[in-house]
Amino acid sequence: MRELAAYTTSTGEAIQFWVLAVFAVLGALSTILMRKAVHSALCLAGTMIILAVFYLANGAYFLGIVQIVVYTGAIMMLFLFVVMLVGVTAADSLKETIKGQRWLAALCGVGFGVLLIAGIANASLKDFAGTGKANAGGNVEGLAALIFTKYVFAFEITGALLITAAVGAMVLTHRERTERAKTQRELSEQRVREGRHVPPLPAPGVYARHNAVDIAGLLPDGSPSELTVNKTLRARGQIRDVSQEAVNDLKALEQRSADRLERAGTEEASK
Amino acid sequence: MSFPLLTATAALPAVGAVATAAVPAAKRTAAKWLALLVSLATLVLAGLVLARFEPGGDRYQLTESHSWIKAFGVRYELGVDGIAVALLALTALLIPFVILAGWHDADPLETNSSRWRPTQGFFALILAVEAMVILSFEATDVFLFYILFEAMLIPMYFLIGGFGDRAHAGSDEKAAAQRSYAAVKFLLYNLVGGLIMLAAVIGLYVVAGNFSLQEIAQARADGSLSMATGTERWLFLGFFFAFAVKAPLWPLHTWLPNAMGEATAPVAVLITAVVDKVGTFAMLRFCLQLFPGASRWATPVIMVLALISIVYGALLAVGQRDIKRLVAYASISHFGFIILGIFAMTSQGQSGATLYMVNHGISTAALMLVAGFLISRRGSRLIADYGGVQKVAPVLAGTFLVGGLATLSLPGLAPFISEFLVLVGTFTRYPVLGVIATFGIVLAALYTLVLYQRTMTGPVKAEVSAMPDLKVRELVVVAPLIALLIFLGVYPKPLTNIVNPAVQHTMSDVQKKDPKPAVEAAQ
Amino acid sequence: MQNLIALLVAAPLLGAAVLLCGGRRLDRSGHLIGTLLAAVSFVIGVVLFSDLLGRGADDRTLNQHLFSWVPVGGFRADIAFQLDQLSMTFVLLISGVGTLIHIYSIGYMEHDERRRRFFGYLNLFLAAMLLLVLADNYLLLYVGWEGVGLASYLLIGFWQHKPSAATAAKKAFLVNRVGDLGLSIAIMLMFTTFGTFAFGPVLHSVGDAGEGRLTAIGLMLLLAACGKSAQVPLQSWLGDAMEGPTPVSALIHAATMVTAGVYLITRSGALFNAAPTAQLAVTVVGAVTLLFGAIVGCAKDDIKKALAGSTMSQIGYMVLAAGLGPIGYVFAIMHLVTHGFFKAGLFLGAGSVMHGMNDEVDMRRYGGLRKHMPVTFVTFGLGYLAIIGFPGLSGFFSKDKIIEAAFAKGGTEGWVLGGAALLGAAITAYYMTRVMIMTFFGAERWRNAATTSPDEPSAEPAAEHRGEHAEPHPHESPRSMTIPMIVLAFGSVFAGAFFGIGDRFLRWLEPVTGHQEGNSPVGAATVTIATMVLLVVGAGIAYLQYGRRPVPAVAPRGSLLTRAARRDLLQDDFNHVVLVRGGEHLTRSLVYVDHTLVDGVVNGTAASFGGLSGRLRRLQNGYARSYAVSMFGGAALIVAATLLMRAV
Amino acid sequence: MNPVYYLYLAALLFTIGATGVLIRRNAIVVFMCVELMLNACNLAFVAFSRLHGNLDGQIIAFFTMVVAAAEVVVGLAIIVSLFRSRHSASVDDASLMKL
Repeated sequence: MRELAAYTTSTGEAIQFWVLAVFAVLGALSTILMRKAVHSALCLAGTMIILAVFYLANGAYFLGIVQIVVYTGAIMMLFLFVVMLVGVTAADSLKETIKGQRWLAALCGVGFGVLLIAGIANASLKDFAGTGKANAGGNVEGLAALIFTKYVFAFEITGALLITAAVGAMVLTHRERTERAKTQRELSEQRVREGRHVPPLPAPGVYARHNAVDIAGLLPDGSPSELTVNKTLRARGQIRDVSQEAVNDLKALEQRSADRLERAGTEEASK
Repeated sequence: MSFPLLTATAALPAVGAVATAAVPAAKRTAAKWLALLVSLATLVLAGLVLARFEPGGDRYQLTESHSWIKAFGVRYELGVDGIAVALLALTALLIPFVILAGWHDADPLETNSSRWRPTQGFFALILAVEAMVILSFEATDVFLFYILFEAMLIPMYFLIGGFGDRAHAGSDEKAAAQRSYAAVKFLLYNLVGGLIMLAAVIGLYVVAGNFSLQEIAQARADGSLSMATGTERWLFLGFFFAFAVKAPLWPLHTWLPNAMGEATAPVAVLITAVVDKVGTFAMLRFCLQLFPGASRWATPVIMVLALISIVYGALLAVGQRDIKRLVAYASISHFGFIILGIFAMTSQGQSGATLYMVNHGISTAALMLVAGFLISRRGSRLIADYGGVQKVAPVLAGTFLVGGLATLSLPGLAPFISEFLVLVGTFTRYPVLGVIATFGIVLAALYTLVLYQRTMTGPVKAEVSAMPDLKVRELVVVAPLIALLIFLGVYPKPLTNIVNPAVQHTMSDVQKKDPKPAVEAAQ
Repeated sequence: MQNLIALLVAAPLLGAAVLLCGGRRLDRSGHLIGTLLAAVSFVIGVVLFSDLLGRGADDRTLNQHLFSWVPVGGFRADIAFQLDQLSMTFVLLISGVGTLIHIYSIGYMEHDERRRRFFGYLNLFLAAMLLLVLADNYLLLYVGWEGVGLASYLLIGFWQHKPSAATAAKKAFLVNRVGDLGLSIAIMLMFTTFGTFAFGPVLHSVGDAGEGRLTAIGLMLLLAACGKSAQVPLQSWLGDAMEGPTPVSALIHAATMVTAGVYLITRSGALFNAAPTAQLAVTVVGAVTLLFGAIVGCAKDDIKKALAGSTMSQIGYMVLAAGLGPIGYVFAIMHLVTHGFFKAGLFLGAGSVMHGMNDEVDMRRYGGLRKHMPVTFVTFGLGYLAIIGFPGLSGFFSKDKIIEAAFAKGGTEGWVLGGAALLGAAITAYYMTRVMIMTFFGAERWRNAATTSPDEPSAEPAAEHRGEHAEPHPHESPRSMTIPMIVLAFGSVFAGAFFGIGDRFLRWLEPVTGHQEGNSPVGAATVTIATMVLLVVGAGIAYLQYGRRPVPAVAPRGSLLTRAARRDLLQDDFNHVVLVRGGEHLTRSLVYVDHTLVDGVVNGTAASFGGLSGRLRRLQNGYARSYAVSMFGGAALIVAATLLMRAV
Repeated sequence: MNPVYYLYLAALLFTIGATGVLIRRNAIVVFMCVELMLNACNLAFVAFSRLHGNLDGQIIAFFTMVVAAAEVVVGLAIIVSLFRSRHSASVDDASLMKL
């Protein structure tokens, strides 16, 4: 492995690169194209893992591990967490609202990419000094030496930055409760006062075939009632309504039972 | 390193402004007195400057120089020549009168307003303007001057927009609207000029490599710094435009009547007698010194414009129905004279122009302040609303008449000398222009006397029949000004002694000599 | 001794300052202070005069240099005085007559609550006028010149509550300003020509300058003289100036100020001598004016305006004489002095009459007053005889000389000018006789003062006061008024003889003005006789018109000329139509232009900028992502730039 | 093969990320795209460290990660509070420069 990242690049690495690079790009693309944040997050995580592999391949073993642990492990999970908080399946439409934004974005993106690649292309990077010598004393040790000597101040400052970030996050998200929580009694009184739906909300899923909480109960005329579904689900637009055929075979069922009753009645009459 | 007198002269009012602004809302009178005392102290300092200044001595005296922005070679450089000293003295002299005249202009209308503190603001702003104007007269660093030139717009803007006449033709909302229009107009005009000047300032830096007026002028004089003709002309135009807006020169004058019409009389005096002088002063100090060639090149056009200003301003003054606007247009005509004198490039013309700046300051102050007193009594700016005041308030009418006579530059009063010098200076080089300009004196007589006749004489109008005569405070404001007008009219030597050497320097900058009389030329 | 000169000016100036700034506490004593200081300056004048007489004829010039006034480059104006025979003559005339008129005013203005102010103005006038004649350079003269203009402005408009007075005052000042235009241009021309404008240097180095320049200067000076001395075409203000109190008319608009023009021309004699064209112009103006004034004088029914017309024409004589050059200067000044006496006397008489007639000025409402105010009658009569040039009285000597000189000009000019002068003499006799008869003889038309006044523009002041008293009670004026009249009467009787006989005046002035005998084509005797004849004719016609027939209380419509003359020969109408109306339209349109065009252009640009910024503002839609796009684009550009740089 | 291809890949990912930032409205996704860009940079750094044969590149990448972590923490906190206040995580809803 150490040799692998050394002065030359083996065909193995080449194959690895070409295979994984494709996936990395696909992951990136799907990150920005998936409609649901969760999927984006997962795709991104995938890309990151691939990147971690590339780090390793480039002899940055420490970074590779850190990439997996910190990024994929911590940061992406944090993302997912927030996504859940905001709503897992809440898919935002990819329809562009700002006029011309998408075209401009595409234009800039393409142009920028072309420029970068062109820049790299006309840079003379034929021969390269591998990380062999640098990693001679072990990659982690090498990094450690640098961090605690050359970059020590930067390191310290970064620590300070992390602390600040943590505190900042707390400050931003933490809400001080200004007034004591309302008791149930007060709440009910308030409801009455506001004349909002005084009795408890109707229960969902009132039919034997599905008693799931995400099924709206039907009003007497057979139309589904939003009220019966839990607020969060409503917010996420996750109400599965009673599909029409369900209503139809309900009718069919009644029909059949009615027929049977009828037939029974006639048999009685024939006897 | 002696005592930095110039800095002190400018710093004192600045500090005073802060102090005045800091006076608690309840202590209005205290703020007024504080402002007055500060301005008087400034006057004393200005007197010191005047005393320490030797007319025969170096061109720039009492110089101070400290490094400020090393990267661009910007220095905090002060120094005064005769012209600057004269104008500095004028400014320091006028401000106390302005403050005294505006004593009640900024009293809040409703007394119970505890948080709203217009009075402090008013006087603080006046002092701020004084500080900046004085410093701009002293600055010999182009960049420093530019900053002040622009910065003084801010307090002026608030003074114009924030404090209008109590007494107003038309409803209050309408008045307020007109006022803010005037203020914005003032600001925009001067800002545009300032921006163009900024470009020129940067250009100058690119060409010259530093901002020090003395160094650049020196280098220009001994030829070590040569500009391409085109460059010089562009830079000159950049500077001149800004100054012409401030001065104001036709056709860039239209902001002045609005500003002076809407502002209270003391503020109007501040505009025309103090702030605008910076423009004409800067023409003398910067345009002519830094770009002599371009100045000579542009002279014909500028002379014609100045001529137009003279006649045009006078004619419009005749046509005005509003006392303050009338004075404003008269001022435009007078600024025409000043610019005419500056660019006549004769020692008479330029000395005359400098004297003119001082005298016009005093005379307009006298006329405008008295007009302000008049307006504050009747509550209208329209000439038609007055009549027969002379019978009711003879002293007011008398002072008004003297102010008017000064405006039409009656011999024996200070403005006559300056105006005649300008005319002679112009005539010696451009006879035709000189003659045309002379017609200005007839028009001046026309608008002044028409104003006096319509307001002061004739049968007493009912509205003015109960008009009180000048109060002590107002007399204290007007009397010294009139005395000064008469004194300088009879014995202007102190002023000319200071001004002449400076003018000689300028003349040598532009490499011009007075034309010889025909008789000597013939021999 | 020469240090006294300044005091001549200083005394009345002090008086003016004290009286005008003194405030009400001086109301009691004001008139006394004023009179006293006027007298002081007269006394000083006499002292200096005796000193001059004591000297030889050639060093009768005193100079006093107070301080350098405006020194700028080659431009040097000093506050310096020069007292020579010419100035001396004026000093005595001004301060003498001035003092008398101060005394007269004590009585005349007794009932005016603003008397203190009046005397302050009078003193101011004296100071300015003395400064005018004592200055030793043109700029200082200019100060005095405008100073008297100011004083006359203040005095004409003294009764400011009368709109007519205020207007007249303004008009006077403005017309004078036009004249001053000439003076200041003349001074500039002198400066560019000689490099100085002090009398001495200029007049000595006249020889070095080209005639063109000199002519220009001369014409400009003439313009100035026209303004101040009410010569055609700038004479229109004098008639209206009669709105002022009568003493003012007597002092300023008869005796002293209006003669300043003559002084100016005489003082610049050397210059005019070198510019014949200018001289010719002067003579023409003089001749035209003397006829113009005379004709106007014939038509006026307002006694003061009639006298004003005669003043105009008398000054026309002086200007004519001054224009004749060395042969005329002395007589111009001589006539000036004598005219100062009798015209002042006449005006004071008129004032006294008005005083007795409740400020009635319309001669058609006078008549038969000789019984009621004998002193006035006598003094006025003597003045009358003097002005028409009755043999032996002062007018005779001075005017006669001028007519002779006019003929002596020689050539057709001589004949024309002389003829004009003669004709003028005849008309003078006519209108003065008319005034005399209408005022003091004939029926007492004021007895039944009920009929309306003739509708004549010059009659408003009368109209103002009419109706206050149904019928006036003519009475002799108080002594303070009569004494000056008597003194002036003496002057008008004997001054001429005193000056003329033995050429005293000639010898006195000659060193300054120079003199040469003209060779008249017609002998002096002929001229005198001709004058006499015409005089009798003119007086006779007047007698036939007004003495024999009763004077109608309402002016008859009269011939075209008469009507024109009543309206100052349409001068005012011309001014009104051309200058006033035109000016108004011009200013109006300019105001409009300033609002729409000049302002509009700028506002237009401002508006267009506003529109542009309005468009640009759309870019700032607040969407973070569109900002991000621009950032990203910028980044791309930067990359491109760097790449390009490295490529290059 | 030459490690310079890693650079091409990095450039590609970076561009994709940037484009994503521009076209996505969901703040969280936008954030992910930012992360993607950061990672692309990291990859470039690592590749460079290999090219130059010293570890400084990796150090920088390391710091980048740390800073990225901090940034994500704060950013997500902001998003959460934003969501609380207006029940949406769309960046376009925050177009008024105020909450």
